Amino acid sequence: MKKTTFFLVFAVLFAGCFILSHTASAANTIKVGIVDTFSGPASTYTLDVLDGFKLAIEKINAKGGVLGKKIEYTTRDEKFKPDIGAAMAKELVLKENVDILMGTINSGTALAVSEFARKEKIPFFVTYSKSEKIIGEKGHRYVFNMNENTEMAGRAAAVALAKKPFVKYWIAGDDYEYGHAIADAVWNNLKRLNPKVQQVGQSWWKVGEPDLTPYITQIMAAKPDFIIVATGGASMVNFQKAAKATGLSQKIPFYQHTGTELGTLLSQGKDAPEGVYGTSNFLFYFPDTPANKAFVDEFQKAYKRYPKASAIVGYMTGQFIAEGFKKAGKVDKEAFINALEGLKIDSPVGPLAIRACDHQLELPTYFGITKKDTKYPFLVSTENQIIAPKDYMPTCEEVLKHRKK
Amino acid sequence: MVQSILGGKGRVWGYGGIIVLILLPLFLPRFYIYLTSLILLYGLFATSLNFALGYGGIYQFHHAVFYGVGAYGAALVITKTGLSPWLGFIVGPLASALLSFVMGLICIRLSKLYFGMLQISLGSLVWAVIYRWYGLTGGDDGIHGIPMPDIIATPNSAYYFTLIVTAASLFVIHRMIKSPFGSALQGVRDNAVRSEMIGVNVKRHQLAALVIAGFFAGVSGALFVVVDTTVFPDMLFWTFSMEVMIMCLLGGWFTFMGPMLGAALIVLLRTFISTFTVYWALFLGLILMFVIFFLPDGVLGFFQKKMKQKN
Amino acid sequence: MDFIYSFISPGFLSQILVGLSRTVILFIVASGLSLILGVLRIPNVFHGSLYMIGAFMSYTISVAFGGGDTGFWLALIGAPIGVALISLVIERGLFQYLYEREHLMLILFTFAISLVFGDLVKLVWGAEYKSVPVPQVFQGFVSLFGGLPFPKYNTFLLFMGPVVAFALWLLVTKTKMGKISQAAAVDREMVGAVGINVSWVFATVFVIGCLLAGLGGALVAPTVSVTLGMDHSLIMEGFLIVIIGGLGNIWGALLGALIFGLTQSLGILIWPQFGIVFPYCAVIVVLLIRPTGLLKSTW
Amino acid sequence: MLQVKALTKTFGGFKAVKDVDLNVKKGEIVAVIGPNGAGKTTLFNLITGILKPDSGQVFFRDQDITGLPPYVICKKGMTRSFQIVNVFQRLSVFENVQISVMSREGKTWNLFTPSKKLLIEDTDRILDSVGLLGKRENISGALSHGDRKVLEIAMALGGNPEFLILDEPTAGMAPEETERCIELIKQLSDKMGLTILFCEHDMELVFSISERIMVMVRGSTIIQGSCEEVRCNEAVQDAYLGGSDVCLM
Repeated sequence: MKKTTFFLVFAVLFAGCFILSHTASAANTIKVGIVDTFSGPASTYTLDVLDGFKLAIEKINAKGGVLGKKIEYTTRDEKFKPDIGAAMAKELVLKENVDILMGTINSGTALAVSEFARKEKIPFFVTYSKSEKIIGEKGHRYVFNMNENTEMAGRAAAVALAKKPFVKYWIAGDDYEYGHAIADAVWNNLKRLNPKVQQVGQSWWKVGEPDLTPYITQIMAAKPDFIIVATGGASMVNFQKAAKATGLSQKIPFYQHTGTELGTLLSQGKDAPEGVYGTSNFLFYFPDTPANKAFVDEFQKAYKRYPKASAIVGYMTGQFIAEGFKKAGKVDKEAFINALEGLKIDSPVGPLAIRACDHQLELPTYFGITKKDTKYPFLVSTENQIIAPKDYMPTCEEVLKHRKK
Repeated sequence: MVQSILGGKGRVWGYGGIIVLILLPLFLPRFYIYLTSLILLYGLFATSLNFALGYGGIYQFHHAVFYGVGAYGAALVITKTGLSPWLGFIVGPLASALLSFVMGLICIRLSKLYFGMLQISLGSLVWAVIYRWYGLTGGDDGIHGIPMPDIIATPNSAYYFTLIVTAASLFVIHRMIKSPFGSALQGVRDNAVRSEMIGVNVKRHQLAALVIAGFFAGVSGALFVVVDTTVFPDMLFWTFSMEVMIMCLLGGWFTFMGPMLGAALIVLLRTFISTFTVYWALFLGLILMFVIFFLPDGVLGFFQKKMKQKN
Repeated sequence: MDFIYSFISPGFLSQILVGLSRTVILFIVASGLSLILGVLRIPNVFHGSLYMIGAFMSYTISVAFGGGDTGFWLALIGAPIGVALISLVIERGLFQYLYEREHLMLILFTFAISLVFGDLVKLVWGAEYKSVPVPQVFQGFVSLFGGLPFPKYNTFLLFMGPVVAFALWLLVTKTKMGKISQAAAVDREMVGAVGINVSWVFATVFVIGCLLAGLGGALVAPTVSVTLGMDHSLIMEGFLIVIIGGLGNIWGALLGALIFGLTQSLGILIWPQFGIVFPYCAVIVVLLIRPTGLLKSTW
Repeated sequence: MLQVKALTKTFGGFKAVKDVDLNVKKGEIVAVIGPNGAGKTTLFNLITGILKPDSGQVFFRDQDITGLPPYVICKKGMTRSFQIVNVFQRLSVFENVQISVMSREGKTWNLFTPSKKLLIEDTDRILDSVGLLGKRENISGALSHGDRKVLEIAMALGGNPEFLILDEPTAGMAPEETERCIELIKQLSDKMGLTILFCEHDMELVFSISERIMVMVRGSTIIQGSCEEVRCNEAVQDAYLGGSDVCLM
């Protein structure tokens, strides 16, 4: 008898699967499937991507959508695990029939999903992973990178740092792909632009290392002129806190990509160290243009907080999806991709385009230094210097030579 | 005796199940074929763990290492050498078995929790090597788009390949459990001192069990490469080992098909809970707590017990 | 050359001090873990979650009192107590029915709780990074030999380590509670037989162990960004420390934490790129030489 | 057959066994008696290789077996049962004994032949000889205490030993079960010609079946000799039997 019960349980489970699978959507929408890490330390960035994206498509849908269709989205939390992320992307495409994939902050997942997108010919917008492999070595027709990658960030920083008088450099960072990639990109380009610089040492700590003081005292003992700090996520803050506590920030200047960004500075309040060099691709207070202001106001109204750099990535992705379909004139993935190549839109940070050759978004970088500001309960980036895409983006040839034939 | 496959009519159920699985691609949409492939290979992975854990009583805490090494072994042979991918599917599991042997040699003299902990630290070192050996393993990004031989490149053929390999592996594992070696191993699990006293070399049997478990974990890792064409260092992270233990526990770790059932439950739960909430880990945790509390023998173990009481 | 230089540099001593302050956090967390392991035989995987919750609570309390010095001190007391209350609920509600289960079950059960806590923390505190300000007294740094800076807060940590160790020593050896729990660790039937309510002894030990996790979280909060996921990195280290020290031995936890903290900070000095592998190698070496840990295990 | 010379074992300062000598000849039944904590079980553990002695030697059939691992000693023809029931809880009675038989036959490395086809007769014969054949398919964890104790002996017999060590074979048994057990031990000695070394608290049992007795107190041997010698020894009476009348019985 119990066997029957057992069988019934299974039958119900499978029936459940079927019912769920056949509730697939009505055809009158454009469906976007978002796979991203919505938990753990990364979610502080990814939730802004999501909210930025929501803001953009709500605006579009309020005006009647694109080509008479509304844009819909559905999210999956991959918990920073590529195998789960890949399975979820498959589920979104094969079961939910999404037209477009979007995500993720995890490079491993982004690359896995990108591979799947290539096979399935589904456009995939990479929203906060910074691996240069996405459009480089592993690039293909269906993948688009919507934010800066490590090579771009490194070049932008190198452009600004090459003009500084520092000679003896120390390199430190999180010991994972992103850390090394950022550090290498900054250092190689800096060396190219300013052959006088020399490296006096390196230190790497494991991702999630809570207390960075031992590394900092070791660096201070070596007395370099400048430190390139290649950290990501929570260790951005950990490093700044340790730098403040040890007085490093007053003695030796250092650079962190996104070090001047709200995501890093917000939680520290007024306690963040001043004088940190950093690059960022979006600052809600700079440049002080009407477009930027309008976006920030909308975002603040909707979510009661200031947008971080990741918010703009989500927002622009929404804009590009809408504009792409508008230009294509029909809901056809190939036409959509053709339309996106070279497409220019007016974004909060000015006019932006997706480069046709490698599907990389061309966006400006702001180089600045942290400082207290009476207007805000946290530090802001000052002495901002705009580094335009043409000054720092790797050329098409440089990117495409990585791709396998 | 631990009942083999669902009690006395096990064989009928087994054949029935295999026929259903063979026919599945005829009526299931592609996504479910993919999902079933995943369930099969996770199930094989969990069964291999259960061979050491449920039948051998060895606290194999970091089994994912062997799964990952099998996958990386296959992936590296395919991408870095010009050799046949089929060779990769053999090299991967063999590499796992070898690693399992070496780690087993080091750990085997410790018992229970100490064994598990030393294994976790050694496994973490293997993980660290794969995680940071960028040149070879691609670091934390992993290796993607591993080319497969044409014959197993489509979802359906990958599914059939997984099905055949899984079924064959399960058959072999089942055979081993029912063999004198399997009996002796279960004796060791229930009482190591007693086993020694009737002339069984406990450590050597445990070591052999570890190597076998490692080998089949490697097989399932290689299958993952077939199904997903990617590998990541996360496959070797300790939390994944925990998840696999959960599969064994959920299904019933003193039953043969329990781990497979557990794998199916976990994969299905994860897939369908995550479609309506991002808090799927929360639900998974709650379900797990429930199972440990009320069904300590797992779902299958529970039903088997009920069945036995009926008879 | 670099190698020799690094040893004679003044950095060496300051590196040891910094390593010691890391040791303090590790010790406080690991001693709680060890206490629970020794007496209750529970390998408590959600100990890391409690540490994380301690840090988040300390943030909440500190913000509630204006983020100043009072906030910090209240948080230092309040957060561990909050964590202790949570653990009391869990122990009375769940664990007291599970003591007889196999270790494996308990590990997986605690792992399940850690999954639940991971998501609950996100539900309660959100995904934003949190930061607890360092109190006024401990801001800045003191200069050591050769002018190398040492954060003042770390000196506070160095002070807290011995305080906690001493308190634990008192608790374990001088109180009736401690003696009973020591006896229960060795032979729980016997203690039950002489008419002591073992159940409540266990509950108390569990709560004290968890309180230590919360204290660790509250102490570490001002030096790091308080984020989701800070539990994962810690719990593994905690377990390894307990293992090399000897299961259930609090002094073993101290020794293990020392080895862990020092090999790490000195490893950085010797070989910066691979500083992080030193503690793991230390664990393997210790276990190869002394398979059941350095000090006597209560198991 | 078995010679123990000056065996000593210390646990953290406590001398559990000190300078114990023991001689067992082929075919004998020898009992070791002594109060709780006298070191009887420790002695057995030392002889069978579960513990390694600090000093002293153990000879079995004139071979030095000191410090050899238990499974090697077992292969040499010496095996034992345990005081606390030590059976394979989750396996059936049949399987418990079968493993023992398979181990003797060196079959435990056979990975592919199904166990259920192997050594059935041998196993059944042993089960029959101890009277457990009727409970062959029962899960051993669910047996009565007495049955489990008997199963212990059956498992030991699976190794086809010449020398059997029994650690309190009747402890915790009901009177009629004890009866059965005594019969069994006598049979093992008479019919199968086994040499048996055992320890026991039940004096009735000890004096009824053993040929020689060794008395241990606090880790040392007080006396070794025939039943009468032991019974009349004053030291034994003081330490253990507690009354001089016993001698006259």
